[in-house]
Amino acid sequence: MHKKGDLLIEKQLIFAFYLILAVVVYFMIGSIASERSYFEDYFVRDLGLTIDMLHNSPGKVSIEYHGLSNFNLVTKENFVEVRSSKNIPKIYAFTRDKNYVQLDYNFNFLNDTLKIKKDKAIYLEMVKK
Amino acid sequence: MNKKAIFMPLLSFFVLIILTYSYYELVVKDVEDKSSTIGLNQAELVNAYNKGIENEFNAEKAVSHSLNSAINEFSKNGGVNGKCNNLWKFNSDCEPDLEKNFINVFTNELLKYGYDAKEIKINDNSITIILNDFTYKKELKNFNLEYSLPIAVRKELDIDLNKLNSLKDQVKKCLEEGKPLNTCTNEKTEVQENLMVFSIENNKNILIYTEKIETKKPVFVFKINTRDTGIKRETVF
Amino acid sequence: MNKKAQFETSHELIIWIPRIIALVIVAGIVFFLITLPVKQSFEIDKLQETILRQRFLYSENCLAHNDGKVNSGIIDKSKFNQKNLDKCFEANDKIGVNLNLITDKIETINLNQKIAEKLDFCFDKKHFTCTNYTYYVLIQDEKKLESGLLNVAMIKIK
Amino acid sequence: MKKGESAITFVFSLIFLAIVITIFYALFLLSSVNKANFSINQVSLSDVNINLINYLRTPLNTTTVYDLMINSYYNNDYRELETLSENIFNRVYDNERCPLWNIKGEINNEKFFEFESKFDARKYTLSQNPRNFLRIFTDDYLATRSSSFDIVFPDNKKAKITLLEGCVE
Repeated sequence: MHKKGDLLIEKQLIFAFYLILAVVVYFMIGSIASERSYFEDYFVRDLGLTIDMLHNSPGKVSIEYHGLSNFNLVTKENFVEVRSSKNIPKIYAFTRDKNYVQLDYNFNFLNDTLKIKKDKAIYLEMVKK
Repeated sequence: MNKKAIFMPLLSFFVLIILTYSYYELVVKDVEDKSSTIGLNQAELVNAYNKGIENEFNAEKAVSHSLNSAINEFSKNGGVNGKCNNLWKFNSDCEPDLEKNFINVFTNELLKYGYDAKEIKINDNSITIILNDFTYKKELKNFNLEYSLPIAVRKELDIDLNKLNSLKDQVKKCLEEGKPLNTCTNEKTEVQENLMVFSIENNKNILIYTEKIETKKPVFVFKINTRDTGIKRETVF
Repeated sequence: MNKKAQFETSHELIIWIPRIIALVIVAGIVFFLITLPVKQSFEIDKLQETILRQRFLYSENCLAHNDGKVNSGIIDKSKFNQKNLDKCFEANDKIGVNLNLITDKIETINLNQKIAEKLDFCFDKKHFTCTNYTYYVLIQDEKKLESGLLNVAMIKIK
Repeated sequence: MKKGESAITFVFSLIFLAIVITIFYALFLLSSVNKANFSINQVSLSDVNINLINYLRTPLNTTTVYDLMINSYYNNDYRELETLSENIFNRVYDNERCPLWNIKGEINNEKFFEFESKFDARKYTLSQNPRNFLRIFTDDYLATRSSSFDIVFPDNKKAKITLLEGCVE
């Protein structure tokens, strides 16, 4: 009887072990997935690359980013900084063209739209919802 | 002592479940996730630039081909409307308004290539054509793009409009002063009954593409009915 | 009886050791697999360098020839000089560029020389992101238009 | 018999694990590499565009390669165009780094010329499709990029000119 008892306990221990492991892994994957999709991380890169790309434009460009959640956007000299309340600010250093007027903006977005225009220079504008 | 081994099978099954779940969470579901779209907006922008370059290149070539066809047509008609049968008659529908007529013929040729000129100017034997701006619009998920590129083409004319215009002025002056036409210009002329026929060879080659390529110097032929010139004072010769 | 118990314990160990080893190895591999997509999707250096190198050819402030309209891809020879390129391409302290304009001779300009000199270390993919592309270009030199190559080598410190 | 059964289970489990891990390794690698490469590929098509437009604009005495292309089409004689194209692209694409180039012209989907480099396909893995499974096994694969222009031809025809390049990544 005693041997059968040992076997049962071992099985239960193994099942318990896997259960705990499953919970740990579940939360680990969840945090990886969510950590990666932080808005600032995505937006600062996309905006920075767009500003770099605008310098290449032979023609006139008008761009709108809409549906932007709550954050603070600062552009100065050659960097873009995106900061939301809960996370550390994210920065992208773009490559400036000194023929253009320097970008110097500070916006607080509350679900508003960011307009960027490029003609003889590059302008940013926040359009209130 | 000998047991049913469940640890390893369970481990294999457990790993399969984890990897399937993480593939779904990090890759399949990631498609909506913003970080995977980095680069797509910029790809759209560069696509707009390249479409602009393509359109600009095509506009320039369409203008070239249209100019050749227009010079050919314009010379064939003698610089007046095709219905006038090369006959110049001042102050009438067959008034030799050379620049205006050339622009009309050219505009029609350009339309065949799908280009609608906003403005056309001819001065100093070169033509400047301002077309409608090239525009490109795109709306992505939270990124709207509008791109516009002004298209202007400037070309030397392969027909000497200055020379033809000065010839026209000489002829008109001649008619107004009542002098015989063949004494007023040193261009080649020929008399056919009461018609004075002028033919001026173009000094530059143009290329005409039909079934094959034709390189030619179009001859500019026009006639004046000396009894119906449209100028009040008439000459008798 | 005691010998028998000892025997059973050592037998248990013999069975569990390979299992634990297998578990540790598998856990390591699974963790490595899971982090693969994460590392890749934040890797925008190559994309950034691709965008930046195109500026030399598309922007009239850099090299693009302007005859009333911007001719992307046609280089204005008078613009291929250090002063003009430093102005239109203010490389930050992580990016270095080496430009070679090749006709019957080769003219070289480096932007952010300190970093551009490290182009020989591009094999070290862990610390540097490098891109290199050769454009077929047309060069407008006063009245003359000739063809040539523009090689753009770019390095960025990760 | 039972002890044997435990060893067999262990081995079979290891085999099963190896298979599962290999499959997911490929899936994870392909997915992560494709996404980043897709947008880089899209943006870097612009580089090929520059080479293509400059090829068409290359000056030839008083005309350009574009005009030579039209004349070749109307005269149905592409020898001069071929020689010139080879001179240009063999100079642009050095055989070491970019062994493959191909330029072709089509009107109404009918090819009227095609020239390409002397390229030995057996030496490289061609990754036409970014999801090419073989990419994970070879360090040295040929990343191909191609770009097209629809250009105006006389008589209001449209010719699609496509330049393809293959460079070692």
